[in-house]
Amino acid sequence: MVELVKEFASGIYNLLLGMVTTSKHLTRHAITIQYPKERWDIPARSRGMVVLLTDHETGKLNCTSCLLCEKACPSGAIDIEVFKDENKKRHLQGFVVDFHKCCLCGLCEESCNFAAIKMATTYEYPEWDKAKLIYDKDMLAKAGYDVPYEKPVRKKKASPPSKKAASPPAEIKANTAPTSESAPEPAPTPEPNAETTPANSPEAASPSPAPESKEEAKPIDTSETDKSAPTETDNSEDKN
Amino acid sequence: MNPAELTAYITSNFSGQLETVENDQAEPYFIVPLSDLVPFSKFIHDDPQLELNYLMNMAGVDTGEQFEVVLNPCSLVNMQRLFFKVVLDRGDPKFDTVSNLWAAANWYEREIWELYGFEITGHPNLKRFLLPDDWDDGFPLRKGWVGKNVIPLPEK
Amino acid sequence: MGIISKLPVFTENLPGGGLVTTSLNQILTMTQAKSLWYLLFGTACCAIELMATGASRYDFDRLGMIFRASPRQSDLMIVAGTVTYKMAPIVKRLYDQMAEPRYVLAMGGCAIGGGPFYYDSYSVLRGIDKIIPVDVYVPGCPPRPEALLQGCLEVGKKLRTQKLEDWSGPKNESR
Amino acid sequence: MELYPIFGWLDGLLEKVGITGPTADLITLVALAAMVFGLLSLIALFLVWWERKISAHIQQRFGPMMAGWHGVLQTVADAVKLIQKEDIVPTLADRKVFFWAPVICFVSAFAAYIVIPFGEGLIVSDLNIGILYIIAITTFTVISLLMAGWGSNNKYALIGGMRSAAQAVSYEIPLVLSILGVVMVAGSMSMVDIVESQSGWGGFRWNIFFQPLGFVIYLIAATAEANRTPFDLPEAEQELVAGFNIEYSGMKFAMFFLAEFVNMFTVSAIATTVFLGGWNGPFLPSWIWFLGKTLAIVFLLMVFRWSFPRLRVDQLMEFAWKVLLPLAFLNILYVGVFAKWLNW
Amino acid sequence: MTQDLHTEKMVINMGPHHPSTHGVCRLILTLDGENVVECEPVIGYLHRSIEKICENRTYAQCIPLMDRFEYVTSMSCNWVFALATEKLTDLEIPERAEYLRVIMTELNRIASHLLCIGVTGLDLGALTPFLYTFRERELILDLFEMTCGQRLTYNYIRIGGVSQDIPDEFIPKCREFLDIFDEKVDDYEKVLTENPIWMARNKGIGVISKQQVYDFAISGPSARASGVDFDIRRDDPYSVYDRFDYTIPVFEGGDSYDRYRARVQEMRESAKIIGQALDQLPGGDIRAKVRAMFKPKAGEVYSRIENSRGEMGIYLLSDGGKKPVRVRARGASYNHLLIIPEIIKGLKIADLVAIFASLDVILPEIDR
Repeated sequence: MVELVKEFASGIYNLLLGMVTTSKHLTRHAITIQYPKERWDIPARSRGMVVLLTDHETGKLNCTSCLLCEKACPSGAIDIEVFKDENKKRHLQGFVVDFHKCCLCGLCEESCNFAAIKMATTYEYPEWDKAKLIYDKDMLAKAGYDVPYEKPVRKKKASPPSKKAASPPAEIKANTAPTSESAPEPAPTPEPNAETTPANSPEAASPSPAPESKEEAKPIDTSETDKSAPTETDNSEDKN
Repeated sequence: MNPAELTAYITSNFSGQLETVENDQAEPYFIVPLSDLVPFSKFIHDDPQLELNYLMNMAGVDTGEQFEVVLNPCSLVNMQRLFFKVVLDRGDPKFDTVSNLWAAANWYEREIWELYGFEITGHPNLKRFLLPDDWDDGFPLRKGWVGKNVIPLPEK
Repeated sequence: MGIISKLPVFTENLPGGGLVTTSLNQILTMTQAKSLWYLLFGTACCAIELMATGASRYDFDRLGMIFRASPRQSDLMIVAGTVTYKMAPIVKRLYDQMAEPRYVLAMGGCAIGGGPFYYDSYSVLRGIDKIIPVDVYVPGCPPRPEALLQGCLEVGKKLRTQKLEDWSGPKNESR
Repeated sequence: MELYPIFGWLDGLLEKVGITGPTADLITLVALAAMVFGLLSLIALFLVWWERKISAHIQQRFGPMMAGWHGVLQTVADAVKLIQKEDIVPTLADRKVFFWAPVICFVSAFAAYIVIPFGEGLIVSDLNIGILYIIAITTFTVISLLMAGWGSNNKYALIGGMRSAAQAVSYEIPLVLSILGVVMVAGSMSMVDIVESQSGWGGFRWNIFFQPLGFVIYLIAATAEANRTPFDLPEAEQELVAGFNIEYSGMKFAMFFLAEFVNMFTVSAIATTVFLGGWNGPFLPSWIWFLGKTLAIVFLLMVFRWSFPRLRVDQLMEFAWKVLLPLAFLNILYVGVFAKWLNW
Repeated sequence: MTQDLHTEKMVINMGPHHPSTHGVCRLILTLDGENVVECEPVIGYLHRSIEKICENRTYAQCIPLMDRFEYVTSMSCNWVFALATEKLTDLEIPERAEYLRVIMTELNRIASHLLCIGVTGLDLGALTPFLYTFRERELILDLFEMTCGQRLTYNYIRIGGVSQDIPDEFIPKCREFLDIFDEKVDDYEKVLTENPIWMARNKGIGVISKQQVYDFAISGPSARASGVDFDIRRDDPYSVYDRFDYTIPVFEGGDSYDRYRARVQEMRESAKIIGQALDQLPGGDIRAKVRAMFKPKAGEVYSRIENSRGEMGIYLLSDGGKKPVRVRARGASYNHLLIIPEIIKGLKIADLVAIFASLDVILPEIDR
């Protein structure tokens, strides 16, 4: 009997405790973000969309059509069309990212050695029409026009006007040895670069964490490259 | 018992033929003849020294050359692990059920039956459960299988 | 359709009926947009984000969206996640069971076009638009809750472009 | 029929126009019914919004924000939208039963308001069996739920309907018994008499102070009657998808939905009338007291809903028959003894 | 006369679209009134053929797919696959990476348990705890997004390490979270644990005996609630788990209530582990040197880790090429769903919901 009463009393007490706990929250402030009006600070690393980056100096895409991202993509969402001219130079003809298939894993960004493809934080791109979710080169470039990025350290700025100068170093080829057929042909000989060689060793050229630390890399970038780099970072900061 | 002792214990105490495979994993590895699957399972399940009473995993394998069934029992009493497999006849893949020893094997075997098409004698409930009921497109996990609905990843 | 759909036919014949119809149309579509009850239906990863969107931080209720477990009472079907061939007939049936006007939002890559399972998969339906009409596609894998909210607002926008007269509910027999 | 000020005013108006006699009575009645209906619809709309707001704030979110100021028009939008929705009748449903279920539910929910005194003199009809009438009429809801469950030809709906019938039958008894204690004290079944028996003491001679046990029993049983968590088994979303209303869409669903909230208001209003002294209270106008008390009970029911898990169906029955019923009898015994002794 | 009175048995399809089947599972129930006479699960509505797809992907590409193998604890999925390949390769994992893996996986374990407890509440009709648990879950997801850019499918733990180092603000934010977390768990417990309705709904429901744990290969909190003291983190150690001081909660009842309590306890323990890991977090590399086209040695391995539901394992067969020959993913829910027909007999539908929720059955793990 005593047990029963005790149990009953503790039951009532705990029911009340639950009600008090919930009622207490009535007075607390809501944690809701009122989405269209307020926006959440999206972390810089957030992966929302694949974009192509543009070099603001030259107005051209950073992409060298090395096809690494296409190979890295686990869902086959990237489709690159390359046109080889008579000098066996590679020109980017088409670049399609199919957001029907893209799983936003970020492997394409990691595989890229030229800061050409990036996961932007954009997340609002719903469409009424399914076909519009297949982004072609221009759309991707437009989406990525304002996206800040830092050039990979290894990139030599010797000849800024020509993007082809910074063609893939030979190490990349070694990297993708099994399918070297499609590996890019370095048109001009890559300039040997003292500080970049370690970073370019076959092992580290794979998705390497080093260029990921976005904010820190910027100053290094500007200090190591010559006159062209500061303007570029300025550019990208202006846009933001 | 460490893996070496365990291997020794099992080979000395089990009457059938066992093939021990050397590998650098921390667990003994056996290839059991197909006919000895159930006796061996029974032995390791019931032996008081082993008591491998917990079937972690059971998988059908098609290596391209041969069909195998891999079993990974483990003991929750003395925390030992074992890795053993049987090689099936490629022409007539068939093995006896172990689901009366480890109840967990029930679904593992059902899945193997469904996705690999290995025949399992004595299984209590062989019914399709992963694929659609009206599936008539073969056994998808076999190597070289090409299904009607599959679009292969373009070679890049 | 309820009785309301017959109203425009009636008002059109009145003097100044065009104006009445237009404003009526506006009011009715606005109420629809403000009260999109969604079907609690998730299959895969996106379902977790769908739940997160319903939770405190993003709060579907703010937009007037509450979940209904029964398709009869829901206006918006958020297909959250992968749809397999085994699941496809059920998705179709759920859509058929919904009452007009009904809208479909495809959430995430898998629902839009198969996502990472497009290639090499023997069991994934490549896009739910093969079985049901889709109004808005929200890409992402899974989309952020904000993206989903944006998609729902987009559904609201889309349905406001519709005319009352257009809503002649298909008489589907398989209900 | 006692004519309250509002009746008099209407009658006067009609006399001026030149309508007298039975026609005038009829018009008055219809007008009154429309008023009650309008008021209740307003209240129901408000309650839906309020519930959503309270649940939201308990859960640290905002609730409806987009329709009107802080979403006050949300329920209106919902209602208008529901009217637009297609009205589906499942092919294999029992059409007549399917059609009448929401109507009966809706009507019975509203019919109870004939005898509820919203304030001093604000009652449609002061029946001398008022409380009995309410109990009888609210029970119709159960029939409608059972009809909905049967008529839908859906197994989940059927289970929901059966559950609701079993539940209502079980909880009706403690509910009536707890009210009986008050009736014994008041010596009348008329709602006005019950309220008036609690006047005095500066407006604080409420039954809850004399019969706290009765009040608790009533509250629990009323929660069950109104199908609210922790007793919302008929439409247990997680077990039965949506319970009895699983096949209903559009306006019919709106009827069920509104009736649910009207029912909640009804049980709270009865609790106010019977236990909290109705319109009695100092200083403020009577209807404010009544509404305030009722909304307080509604608030309590809402906090219940958002705090507690749901009982299982057999536990629900056990609780009704093994706990509530003996307690209700105990309460009657106590009231009988003390009423005689203290001569309340 | 009374012999003639009998009720008709009703066959009811619970799912695939049902709010409390946690995904797309269909249970064919034979009911006698409200009592479940028979229950037959039908799965496969989410069978996405991940195993087949993995056979056509490189090892690095398998990891995003593994995210989707069990999306509630994607970190564990990433890890168990990485662990399997590492076992075949003899990679030396940097210590910092190991610690980061532990931190992330334990955070993910908390997130998963929060989901489970919230959903259990939801299934039993208590809606508010669900919202509370999701509130805290969002904080964890913030940490994840800050680190690896995604909220649910992380692709963070890679072969040989982790993909990115944590940002600077991670550690203070994580500590902030850990500081408030205990108090928040108290909140849920106030609403649920001792609540008489909660106890009535969960106590003595779905009792799994010790023998059944062995037979059906039940693992994780569900096994520990049945008195089997088994935790892979301790009994089959991997990574740096031996460096932390934590207890493994074991309960004897084996019912839904104990499973719930085990999870609550485990969340607190996980929080402890994260605290210690943050204290001990060493500097250094976060990733071993791995070739872009990673090729493990030929061989086969079964590796397993403890995720929030129990044992998660990967059987991996490699022929030394760049693609795996066979990947079999084993999830704990597979066995947990298998046991439901055994323990549900004679109980009510409402109990089925409680058991389903308390075993934390998640369908992708079963269907893959």
